Amino acid sequence: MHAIVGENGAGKSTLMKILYGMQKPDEGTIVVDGEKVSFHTPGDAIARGIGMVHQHFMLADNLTVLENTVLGSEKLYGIGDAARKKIKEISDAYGLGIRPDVLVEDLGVADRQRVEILKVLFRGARTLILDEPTAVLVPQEVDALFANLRELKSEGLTVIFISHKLDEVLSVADEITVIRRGTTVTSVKPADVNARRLAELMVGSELPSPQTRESTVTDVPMLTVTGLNLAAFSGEEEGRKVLDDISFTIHKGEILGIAGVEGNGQTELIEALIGTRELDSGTVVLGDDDITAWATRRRREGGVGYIPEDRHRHGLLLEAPLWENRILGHVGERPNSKGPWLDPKAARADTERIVKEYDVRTPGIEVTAASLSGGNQQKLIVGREMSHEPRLLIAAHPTRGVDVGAQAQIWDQIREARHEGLAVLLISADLDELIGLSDTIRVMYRGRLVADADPATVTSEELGSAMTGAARGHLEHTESADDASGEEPDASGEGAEEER
Amino acid sequence: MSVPSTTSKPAASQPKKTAPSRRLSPSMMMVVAAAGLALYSIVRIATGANDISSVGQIAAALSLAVPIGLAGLGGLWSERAGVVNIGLEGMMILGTWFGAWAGYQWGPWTGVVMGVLGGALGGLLHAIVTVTFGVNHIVSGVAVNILAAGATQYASAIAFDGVKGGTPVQSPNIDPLPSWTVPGLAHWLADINDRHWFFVSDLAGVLGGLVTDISVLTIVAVLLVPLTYWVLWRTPFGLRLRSCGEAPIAAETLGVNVYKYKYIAVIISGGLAGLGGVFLSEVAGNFYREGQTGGRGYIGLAAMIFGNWRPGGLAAGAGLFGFTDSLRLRSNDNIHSMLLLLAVVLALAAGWQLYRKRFIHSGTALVVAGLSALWYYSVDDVPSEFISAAPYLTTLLVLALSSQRLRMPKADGIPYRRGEGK
Amino acid sequence: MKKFDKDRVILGIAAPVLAVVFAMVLSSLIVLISGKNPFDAFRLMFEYAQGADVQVLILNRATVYYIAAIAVAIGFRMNLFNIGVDGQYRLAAMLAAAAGGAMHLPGPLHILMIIITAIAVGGAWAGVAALLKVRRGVSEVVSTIMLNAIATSLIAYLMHTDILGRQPPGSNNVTTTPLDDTAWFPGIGVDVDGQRMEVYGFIFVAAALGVGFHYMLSRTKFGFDLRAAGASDSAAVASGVNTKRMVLISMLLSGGLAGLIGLPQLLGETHSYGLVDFPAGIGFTGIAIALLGRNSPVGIAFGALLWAFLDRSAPNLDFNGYEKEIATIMQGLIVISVVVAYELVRRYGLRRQQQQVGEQLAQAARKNPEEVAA
Amino acid sequence: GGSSSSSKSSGDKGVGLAFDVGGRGDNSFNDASYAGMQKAMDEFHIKGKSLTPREGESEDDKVQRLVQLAKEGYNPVVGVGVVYSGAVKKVSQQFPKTSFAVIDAADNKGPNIANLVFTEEQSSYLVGVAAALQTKTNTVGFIGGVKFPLIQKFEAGFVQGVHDTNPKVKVLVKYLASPPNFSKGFGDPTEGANAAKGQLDSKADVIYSAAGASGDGAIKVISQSGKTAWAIGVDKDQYKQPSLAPYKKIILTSAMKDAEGAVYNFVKSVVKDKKPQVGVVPHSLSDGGVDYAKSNPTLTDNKAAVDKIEAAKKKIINGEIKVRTTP
Ligand SMILES: Nc1ncnc2c1ncn2[C@@H]1O[C@H](COP(=O)(O)OP(=O)(O)OP(=O)(O)O)[C@@H](O)[C@H]1O
Ligand SMILES: Nc1ncnc2c1ncn2[C@@H]1O[C@H](COP(=O)(O)OP(=O)(O)OP(=O)(O)O)[C@@H](O)[C@H]1O
Ligand SMILES: [Mg+2]
Ligand SMILES: [Mg+2]
Repeated sequence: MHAIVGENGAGKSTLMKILYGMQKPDEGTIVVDGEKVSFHTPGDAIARGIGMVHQHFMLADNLTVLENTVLGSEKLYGIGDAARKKIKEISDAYGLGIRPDVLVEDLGVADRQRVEILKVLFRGARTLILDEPTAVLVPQEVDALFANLRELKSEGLTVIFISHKLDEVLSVADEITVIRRGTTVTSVKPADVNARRLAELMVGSELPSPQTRESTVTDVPMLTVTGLNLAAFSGEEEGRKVLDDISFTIHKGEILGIAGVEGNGQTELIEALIGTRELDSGTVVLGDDDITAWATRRRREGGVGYIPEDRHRHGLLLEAPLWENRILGHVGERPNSKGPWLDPKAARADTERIVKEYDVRTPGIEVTAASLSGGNQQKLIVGREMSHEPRLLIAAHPTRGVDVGAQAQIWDQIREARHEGLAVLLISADLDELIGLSDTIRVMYRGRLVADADPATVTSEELGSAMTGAARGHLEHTESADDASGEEPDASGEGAEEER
Repeated sequence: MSVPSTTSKPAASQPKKTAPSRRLSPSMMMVVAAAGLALYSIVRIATGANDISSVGQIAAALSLAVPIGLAGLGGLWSERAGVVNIGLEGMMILGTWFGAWAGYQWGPWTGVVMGVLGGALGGLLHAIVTVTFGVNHIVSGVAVNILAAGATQYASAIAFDGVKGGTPVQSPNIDPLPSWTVPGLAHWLADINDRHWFFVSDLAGVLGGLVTDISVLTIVAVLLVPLTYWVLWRTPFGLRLRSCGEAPIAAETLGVNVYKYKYIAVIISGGLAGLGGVFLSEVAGNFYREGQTGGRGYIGLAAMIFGNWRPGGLAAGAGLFGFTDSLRLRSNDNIHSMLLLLAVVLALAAGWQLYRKRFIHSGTALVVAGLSALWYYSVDDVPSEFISAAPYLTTLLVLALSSQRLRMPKADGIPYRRGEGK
Repeated sequence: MKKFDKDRVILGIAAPVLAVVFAMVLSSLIVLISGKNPFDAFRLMFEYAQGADVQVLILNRATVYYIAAIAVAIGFRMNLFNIGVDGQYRLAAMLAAAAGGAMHLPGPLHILMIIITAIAVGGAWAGVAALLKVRRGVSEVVSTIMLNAIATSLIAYLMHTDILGRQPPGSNNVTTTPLDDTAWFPGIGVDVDGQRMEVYGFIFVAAALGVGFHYMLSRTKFGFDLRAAGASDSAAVASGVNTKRMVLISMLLSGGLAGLIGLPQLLGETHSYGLVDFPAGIGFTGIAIALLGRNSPVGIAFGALLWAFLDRSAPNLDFNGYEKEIATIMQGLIVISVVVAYELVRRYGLRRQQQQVGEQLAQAARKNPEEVAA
Repeated sequence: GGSSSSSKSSGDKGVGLAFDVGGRGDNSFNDASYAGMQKAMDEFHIKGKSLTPREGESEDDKVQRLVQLAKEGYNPVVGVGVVYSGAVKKVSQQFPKTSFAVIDAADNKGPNIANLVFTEEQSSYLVGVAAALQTKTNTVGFIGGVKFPLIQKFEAGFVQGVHDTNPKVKVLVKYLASPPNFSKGFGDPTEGANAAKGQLDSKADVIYSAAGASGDGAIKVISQSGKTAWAIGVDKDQYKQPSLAPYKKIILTSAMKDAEGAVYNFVKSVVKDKKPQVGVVPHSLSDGGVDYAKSNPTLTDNKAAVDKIEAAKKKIINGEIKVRTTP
């Protein structure tokens, strides 16, 4: 099991795509089983027994799991019952719990991740490439995944895997290669390094020092949410409650972290708060204003900042220049407009300021958002949202896919604003981020807030068990849960992870 | 009454993917169809417009639905592979022209082949522009329409002018393709239909229309609907093709040659639209005539969207359009009697909405029902202009009344480039 | 940064020019098939267009096309495909003509009333499609195709002589009541061989619409929202754009503008709507021109002029024994090749920009670590 | 397509002809006008030029076409069809020395405009008589291509002819399209075929279609229906039309309109007689401008019928019967 680590944009995915035949190298050789090969398409790589799980899901939502799995390899078992049988077989063998005939769009992220792995196994791959497979998983799921991988390894398969979570890398890899700006820096054994050293190898300089925690929480409520209810209106689960009686309060200067496996209502909660989804019932009060009936525009201009979970879909106009992206979402506010008119000049000037202050690495503000790397896009968004003195910031996965350096910057900015009385709703799959940043943590499961925890004491594993529905109420820290091997902390849990 | 139900069999057997909650079992569907036919029959008897379920009406509906359905199928193939095809009209024009050009010289079957190839040529052009060059699909389609119209007019002046029976805008006559009437049965059904009994005659009319004077191309076209369903949803080839319309980058990572499938799909799309064109110039008429397609390519596209990008649905859309179109063309009384049908259907709908406690919907339906009943009783003749508009109004009405949850292929219309997936 | 922009401008101009040349080469081949001389064909078209009278005709035609394409472009800018411009303008022109014929008002007011009627009718007809889309989820492609046909029927019905139509004695046409000359839109007189010809005064209205469209898009909050909704629906929604409202407004705008398409002819030339001879199909041409001009007011202006030129010089081909369809074929080829050329240039530009961004960042990064280390 | 040679300029170039939509090859009155022009060209040894429009064009396109002809020295210039009405009026003022004619419109006054009009209602009346005499089912049909006043004249005359002959006969009337859908109304055989089929199924056994090439579809369907049913052609003697040869047996008669003669006479008046026709130039039964066709033996062998039609014809000519022009 070989791990590859490196900064954002270091070239990890690119390297893997080359190994998988999706991109062509300018020069160099690839040797598989002692034989020199050259791949023109992924098909060639598949034929050589290479399989890849991509950083972003490569699934067709409107096709079934079965269809997604057999696609491209129909010759193996056809597209009918034989294939279905084979899928069941693999699924049972590795405990993947796959249901072949559901539409992929009805699956949660963890299930999708398993489908991706299934796709590879179905093709009988001998070499597995996993590009950041754990970014969206909770600790228990990560552990389950690694257990599967170890089993595969024991059967003689080769696994290459990429992750930004260095602890993970250290715990499972047999060897680690560090790359930086497209070249190999070094290869090390996990036993010879620790996480800090590894990070320094990646970044090429020292890491920022860990934060000091000081509470800025006041007792002035900024956001008060009472009794939010929302039922799914379409799809397989029509009528199921996706938000079930959600109530909470965020005070000025407080960061409320919400933990939860993706698909448990966080997205809907955000949508409800920014007003793109109409509630069945419940009220949302911001400061002294009841904003339940406000339209999105009014809410955003009334002091709700928003860092969306999917920046490409919700945060940016990729084909538009940076300065227009700076206007997005704040078109009615200074300096972007005066009355009904835009003020491009002022907007440009202010974009320059954001670029400088937030260290957005770009040669200018006329380039399109698409030409920035993800991390820099994220910094632009953070800068934009912070520029309008929000009273409430909704930050969803603010550092997802962002490298260590940029991550620290974004955290600093959030903390700084909190200091000045900002209330933050933080939603993140990165439990360390959640624990490190939040003043209070609540756990969301199946549309309900099922548990709360004190970030000062709680561990990721404890949170993880609540996120899978295994624990409820106030999570008290217990020493036994510190065991990093990842046993389920609460043996009486319902094993809800497999249930859907 | 439902012509749709006669041509949309595949819809019944589609897997539980779309609209999961409202699948009807086959026997339920039969019951619903029978109830519809009974209602229709009552209206027929009440209005005395016996033509509305006559053998001729059904046969005409079928033949008017065929070119639209073929164009729609063409659209389906293309859009299932992710290429929006507004160029169907142009491909259809190419079909009429090439079909006639080859047909009058070398016989109707050569005409069919050449017409399909002509349409496919239009498809190829569309594929080159959209797939290879990644241009906006609508631009390309519009250009195909312009080019096809210009090129065929130009070619007619060269190829047909001066030929015996031909003119610069019209080809010489083409020999007919074979068509059949099922002996005995057709006659017997027509006979029952002529008795104008309740229900039985209407059923006989429907069945009779399907066995009377059926052109070989009609049979081909009808078979192409389930065939398309089978190929696209039941074969590896179809799976790959659809994956290109849903998630081309994912397909690429699994070794699917997305370009190839898009090309194939768009070329087949053109071929199908071309076949629709051939139907016009060889079956519906017996020569090519400038402007003969009359916008049927666009209607085909509309039928496909109406049918939610599914073969059964599009057959229903084409059937509905063909049905009202033939009602309109055959007799003015037909449309007049439809006013009563509309009133009855809306009254029923109003009752249903009342039952579901949607009072505003119910009220609206009731008012419209009243108005159309009033209209029916106050005039003997609907102005001919409204008769001309009937198929379009009906389509719009059906769409407005049935709630639409359109589900187009996810990557439909989005330019795809190999190797640019992240 | 400046440098890219200059390159972009050069590429932006070179691309369509090369594409037009390419289209001409292809058309030449097609002319050759019929055994005629393509150069003669082009010469005939260009020579003919030298005439002042033909130039007036080209401008007039371009005016109409320009309005049509702008109407279509508004929809396209937010990913709405308004195929219904054709029906919208015919219905609007007919009702505006009827209303104008019934009114007797002083000059500018009369014209104003007619314009308002046309905008209202065009907008209302497009509004039907918009409502169906917003309320019932009906695709605007389908509904506008249907509404075009329904408009045709409605016009024919309303033009019954006992409703709004009248049949001049001896004529086989049906028209609306001719407009008083207070409603005649003054044109710009041009003297052609002692004969007075008029450039539609509406050309100024069209130009104003273009400028308005440009400012609306680039300088207003509304325009920004419109573009955002067109560029990314999801991002627009998150930014607070109410897409349903946007669909409604842009469809109404598109239809309202469509309502103006028939007015240059109506107010500047025919002064009544003729059932048989009022021009049809301009909406479809508008789609092609909007796409050719890439939905930008300036691009559309060039597109409209080019299209009008081809339209107006085609008769000279016919006159000299060439097939006039050559012009139609050229129009199709030009659309394809211009758009392909733009796409190639765009892709090239994007790649270059990314590379430049990458290089500049890499340079910056190379300097940085040294500073840190120091 | 252009026609004949384009001679060098100077003086009179010959006849200029601007077609209606559909242009040459419509097997209908564009072709007939063209034939008239050809005849004049041959006879008077002059040249000529014909130009074709596009569908949906606007008035200034027509103006442009006429101007081009007049400017290049063509004289006379003929606009074929109602649509040239306004254009001819404008251009005639611009070229006072050129003689203009417009076919099918009578509302243009001017010292150099001839309005060549036809009393289609009269010929339609006569074929109506024929239809009423031929029907066994007492039901006949009329199919109009596009509903506008010109075609409604055909309907009016036909219906009157039928009812004057036998009031018990029912006339089914069907229009295929509304303006501006001329290509659908006049150029779509599918439309004509289905309309005819519908009328046949409603028991009509004589169907008169005034629908251009759409009518060809009707004729084909009638001939293939397996019933004893008849078609009545329009504009020229469709019994003799080559493209309809396979079906000619069932083409009972046709309501003819001598556009050929009208154009020829007009050109003659300008070129030969040097006394150009101006004002309204009617072509009616009395001068053979319109008539019914006597080619099909089924009709001509039926002496009684022919006599009755001829009697009606006389009455119309001498004014005893006034044929309506609107339904
Ligand atoms: N073909 C290329 N040549 C040179 N530079 C390129 C090329 N393509 C992209 N770049 C540059 O690479 C940078 C990052 O692009 P990309 O978004 O792919 O990064 P990433 O690895 O996803 O980063 P992140 O982890 O922050 O999301 C950009 O600055 C872009 O301009
Ligand atoms: N052919 C190329 N030439 C130059 N640069 C390229 C080329 N292909 C990709 N790049 C750039 O190289 C960088 C490497 O991106 P890659 O996606 O491999 O990063 P990564 O290490 O996977 O980062 P992340 O952690 O964000 O996933 C990106 O900035 C990308 O835009
Ligand atoms: Mg990566
Ligand atoms: Mg990345």
